[in-house]
Amino acid sequence: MAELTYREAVARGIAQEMRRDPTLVMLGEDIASAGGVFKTTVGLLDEFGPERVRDTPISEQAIIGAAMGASMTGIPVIAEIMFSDFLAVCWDMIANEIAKSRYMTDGQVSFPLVIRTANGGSARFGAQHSQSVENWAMMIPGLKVVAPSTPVDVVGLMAASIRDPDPVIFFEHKGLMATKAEVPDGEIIDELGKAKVVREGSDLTIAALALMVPRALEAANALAAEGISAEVIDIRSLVPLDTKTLLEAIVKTGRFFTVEENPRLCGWGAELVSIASEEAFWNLDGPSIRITTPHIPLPAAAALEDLALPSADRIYQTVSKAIDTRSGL
Amino acid sequence: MAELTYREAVARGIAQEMRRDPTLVMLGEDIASAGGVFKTTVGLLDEFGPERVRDTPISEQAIIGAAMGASMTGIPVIAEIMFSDFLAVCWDMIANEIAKSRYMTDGQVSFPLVIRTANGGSARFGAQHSQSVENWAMMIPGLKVVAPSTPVDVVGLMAASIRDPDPVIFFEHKGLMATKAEVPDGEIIDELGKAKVVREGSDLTIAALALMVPRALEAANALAAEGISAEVIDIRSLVPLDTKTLLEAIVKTGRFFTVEENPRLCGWGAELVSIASEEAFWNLDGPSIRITTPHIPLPAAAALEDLALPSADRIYQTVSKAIDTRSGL
Amino acid sequence: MPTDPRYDYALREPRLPRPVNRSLENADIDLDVRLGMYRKLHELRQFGKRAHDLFLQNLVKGTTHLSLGMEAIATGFGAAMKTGDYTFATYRGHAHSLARGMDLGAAMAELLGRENGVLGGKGGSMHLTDVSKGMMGSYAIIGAHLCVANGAAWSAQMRGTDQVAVAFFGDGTTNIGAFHEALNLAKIWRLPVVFVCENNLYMEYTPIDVVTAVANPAADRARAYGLEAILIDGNDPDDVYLAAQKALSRARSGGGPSLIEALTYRSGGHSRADPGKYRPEGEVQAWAARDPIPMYHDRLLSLGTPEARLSSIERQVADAINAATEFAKSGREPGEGSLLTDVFADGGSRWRN
Amino acid sequence: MPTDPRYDYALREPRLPRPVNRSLENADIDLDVRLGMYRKLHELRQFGKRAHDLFLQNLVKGTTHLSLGMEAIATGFGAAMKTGDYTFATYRGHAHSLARGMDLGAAMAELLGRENGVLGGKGGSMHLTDVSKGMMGSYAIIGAHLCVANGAAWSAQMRGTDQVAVAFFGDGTTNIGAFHEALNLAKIWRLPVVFVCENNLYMEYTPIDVVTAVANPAADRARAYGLEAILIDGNDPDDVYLAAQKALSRARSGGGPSLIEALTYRSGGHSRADPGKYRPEGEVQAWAARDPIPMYHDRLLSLGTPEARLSSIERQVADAINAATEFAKSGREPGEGSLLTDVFADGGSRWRN
Ligand SMILES: Cc1ncc(C[n+]2csc(CCOP(=O)(O)OP(=O)(O)O)c2C)c(N)n1
Ligand SMILES: Cc1ncc(C[n+]2csc(CCOP(=O)(O)OP(=O)(O)O)c2C)c(N)n1
Ligand SMILES: [Mg+2]
Ligand SMILES: [Mg+2]
Repeated sequence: MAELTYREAVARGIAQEMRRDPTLVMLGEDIASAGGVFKTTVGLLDEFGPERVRDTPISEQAIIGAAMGASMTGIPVIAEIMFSDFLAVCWDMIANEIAKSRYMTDGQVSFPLVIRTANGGSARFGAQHSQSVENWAMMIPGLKVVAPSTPVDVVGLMAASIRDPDPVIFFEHKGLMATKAEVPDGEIIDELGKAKVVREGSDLTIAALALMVPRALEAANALAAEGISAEVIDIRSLVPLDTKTLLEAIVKTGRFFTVEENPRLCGWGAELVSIASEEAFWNLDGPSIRITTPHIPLPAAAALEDLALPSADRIYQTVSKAIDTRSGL
Repeated sequence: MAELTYREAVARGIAQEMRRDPTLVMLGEDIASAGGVFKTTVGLLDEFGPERVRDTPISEQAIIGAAMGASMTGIPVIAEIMFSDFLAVCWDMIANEIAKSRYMTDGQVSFPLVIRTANGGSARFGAQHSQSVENWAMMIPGLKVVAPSTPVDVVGLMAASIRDPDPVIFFEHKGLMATKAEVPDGEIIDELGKAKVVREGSDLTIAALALMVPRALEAANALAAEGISAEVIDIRSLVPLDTKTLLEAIVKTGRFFTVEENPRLCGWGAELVSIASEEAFWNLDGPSIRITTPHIPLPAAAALEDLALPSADRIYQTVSKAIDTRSGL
Repeated sequence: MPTDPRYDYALREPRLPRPVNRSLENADIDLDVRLGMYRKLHELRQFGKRAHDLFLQNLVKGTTHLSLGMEAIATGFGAAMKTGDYTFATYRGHAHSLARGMDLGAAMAELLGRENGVLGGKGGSMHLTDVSKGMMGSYAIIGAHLCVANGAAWSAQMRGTDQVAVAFFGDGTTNIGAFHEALNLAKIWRLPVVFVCENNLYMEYTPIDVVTAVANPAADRARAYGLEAILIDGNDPDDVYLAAQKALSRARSGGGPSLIEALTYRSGGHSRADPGKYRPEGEVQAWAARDPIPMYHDRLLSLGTPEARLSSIERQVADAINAATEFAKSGREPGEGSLLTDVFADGGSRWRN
Repeated sequence: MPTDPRYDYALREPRLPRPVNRSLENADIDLDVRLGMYRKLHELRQFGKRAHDLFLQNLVKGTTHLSLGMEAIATGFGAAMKTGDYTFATYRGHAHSLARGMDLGAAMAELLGRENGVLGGKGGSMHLTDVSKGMMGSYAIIGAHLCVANGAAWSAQMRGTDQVAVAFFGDGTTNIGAFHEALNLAKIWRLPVVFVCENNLYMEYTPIDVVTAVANPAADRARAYGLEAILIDGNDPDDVYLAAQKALSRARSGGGPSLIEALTYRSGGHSRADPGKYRPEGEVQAWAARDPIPMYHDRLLSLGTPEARLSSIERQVADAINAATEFAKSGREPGEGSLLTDVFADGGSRWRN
């Protein structure tokens, strides 16, 4: 057992897998000698050497293309895209090539690769370095999508993503990098497609992801103080999606809330709410409500960014108002 | 009054606006001399000349960048991206630059530009030339998103999009190019953000877009034959979204269905259903149901593509089964 | 009507082919290799013509991009490449697929969207792939596959094999960003990859020089990546074969990437029923006179091959094409059974539990 | 620990600056212009240092990218550009913003995220923009703004003005696709645009030569776009000024684009608190000895300017920086009032009715 930060957990998860599989390689900008701009790859060059941990030019299409070509010919790859906003510069490679080629070729090729990227806001980096874009990836058939919220999950889901034979977009949250937790020694391997009930509750269900998980938990505590019992689910993996855990909770509690950091339109919260609305309609006791960043680019100033992202307080206020009004709780 | 095809309507709408505004220019691949690969820009080079109708290299980032830079300095622009799938190669320019720069600069710049693109399936072009990606655009704050289904709407919404001071992504559907309708003579100007009730009904509401509109109408006719009265709404504009028309219909009919051509996850149907679920919950008489392309890349073979895209028959079957089971209609 | 050749491309001066380089007759190429190339030229030509016929019969739906007139490039490279080497092609990939040995019937059936197609009908004309033959895919969005070819080359380098990746692409592709990124990375990592620009003078309907800052879109840019400028006659199988051999062996021996520009011309339109009206008078004819097939036929004759031997090859190819067509037509339409398969490596497409 | 200079960049040979070109002393540049540049150098330097201090005091949040040591480029171009010309910069855009006349206080307040910032706090350090001054934005994702600069130049061309667009970017930016697309389009459309590569030898923490196929990442690629290779001393305001004048007047007179590579060095880290440990021993020091400010100070002295005149400029700048800092600190934090404004041109962000 050792206390690890979220950022250290990234390197730990990668190192675990690079030790296991001597063919696994990494590439990205400033990941080798510098250990990554978020210091998530510190120590990997030293341990695994320059052939397996490679610095690249600022050529995101070339990075992802190299990952694609290598993985389809027998070399599993971890590619880093420094900020998730930059997925846009190589979106064709990801959405049109990697995601579709297995299907188009009737299963002739596989892409055992992980694209890791720093996602999300709260760092005051402004509109082009703060987006939550996990819904961009979720939209695209053929991609798996993972976004851990704790150091232990980072290690275990990193391992699961690397071992998965399909392309996984792995979102590391900038706002969680410095968070710490005890992480067990030895190999940790988690499973994709399993949500976690991080707080049991009976009155309502809140589904959250990444940085929104601690905020939802904080809101749930505040609600508990008023006698409202919220179940909080850390989704962890958007594709595959653990609809079973979600629907069970929704059926049990009768009310459903989602907390999304992405801007409102076509976020994963809409997908979850639409699933609830179709499959648990007769169990719902009131409207399902999405708490999201408004549909705006993210502002840079601390004061504005704090207003934009869902806060524990906003979650608390929204839920308690909704529960009050009409649910008949 | 003249009968026009959908593709001719595109050129007509553009020509109407280029006549009105002598500063308006166009650029794209093979749009000038060749009149576009979908023949949607035929005649424009002849009428407006090579300075205003420009062929470009295969450089989508340069195309969209040029549109951005010109529009922010006083020249309104229509840029063509040949297939909507290719938005992915210039997604950074669209999602990160054009969509965000007005907000980031506190309103210092505006982007009076239209990005036109051929969207959607049914042409047997395979996974990289058939996508419906209107949800990609809807996700991004700062973009307006339009997708007409008839020649008249093409002309009027094209004019409205060009006159709009904000960036509009204008989706022309490949599967509708050859469809014909009478189009009134003279200037036609429509309005963004207005859905159209294309069929009145009382039992349920079906919201559809582009190629799915005629299919929804066909399904509604089949339902009518069984005494089920479906209201059909052509959304036309995803941003701004006419939630008023949608919610009125949902409240009136008590049941809600969406027909999406995009693959299932995080489609605009999820957004609409989540709005219904939050704002019309107490008026819903049964589950809201999304009819979508499955979450797969589109196959090329005619037989497979026809299975993948929502058909009139699938819409009819899904609705009639849902209405049957439990709604208490 | 604009009558300015700058915009009305049909009014421009035609761009003419190079004359045949007679000295290639004496090149050090085995007769067997040459006869193999002759057969392949015919196979690619007959396949392309048949695909066109089937398109006009509405049996090939969607679209199809043929290499008629351009077959010498796929042929020369196909002959020079070794089993295990990787081919990455564009939507105009039929010739490259067949050059690596893709089954004619399975290829034809794919164009027809049949279950017995090489992709079960899922990919279609623009995505022919046969990994078992080293044909790593046909990519329909411009640029990407140059980057993917790098990856395959990198993989070969890491695995310590002597495989080489070859990416074929058009002149128009040299103006997209991915081209630039791919070339730079290949050079700095000294990857065993060969980039082959098939300069057929047009990006779809627009002459390449109208949209390109340099005269030779690939060769004039080689030095920007620390590479040698290589310009070859893409209508001469021997010239292609020799250039391919050189570049492949450089790559195999750790010498890194090459960029080759092969000048050629497509005798038909860009795709489907494009009549190619944007081409100036005389241009198509001039290039038809430099068609690789009669030229190579003459070369083989002048090297002493009997006419009978050549015509027997032609007949064999014609039979094979007919058989392939029958095989394709006999295939069933794919159905529900394959719609939802092979999105993911578990064989399915489930995104939820 | 790897001790191989190929991977442990701090172990490499340092890359040294060029010696001062003494002949530039005699260049035909007005003394007024030179004194203006001297003032601007100081302004940019003092602003950068103050921003750094405020960052360490946690008053600037997020990140900040300074141009310390690189000020001669913004200065030389700022002096040569005319009102109405367009500047497009990167996240490292403070110097370029001030060089075009952005208000010091409004710039500083933006770094502090205050309501009185030039962007009301919405954009932050990486997005400084002042359209009223021709400063058309700072772009934080590599590559895009070269394409956007083309658009502004195209617009000037269409409107028949003599405006020129200038895009500044780093050495690392030459390896991204958008660079390639922008240069090609600029050339074929003969756009009035100047591309200025500030080669400070590093892309973040990686030496540029490790990831680039040619020695001079911009100059060695100019010919791939039919352009002249231009390599200048980016630490010498006079050299920059002269190159800028030439490129601007070529653009204004319809001669089309230029690509200029200016050699320079950032004396600090890439951003925030980066200590720059990846730089070999002696390199920072060697470049410090070629710092543009003392060099230009000496040049002005040797041209006969009295020391008192120079020190009075320095004092004026120091006062202005202090005033700007006070102005910035006095600003309020922005609030709800501006959160939802100016997504769309109607001033709001409504996506529904
Ligand atoms: C990114 C992208 N933009 C545009 C297209 C549409 N398109 C298909 S082929 C083609 C022309 C390609 O020209 P070239 O590279 O010379 O190849 P050729 O077809 O001549 O073999 C274009 C523009 C595309 N497929 N991808
Ligand atoms: C597309 C993209 N990839 C990566 C980054 C992260 N990044 C920011 S600055 C930088 C280095 C840029 O180097 P250079 O172009 O030399 O400019 P400099 O910072 O030295 O001025 C990188 C990689 C980015 N902003 N955009
Ligand atoms: Mg071509
Ligand atoms: Mg640099």
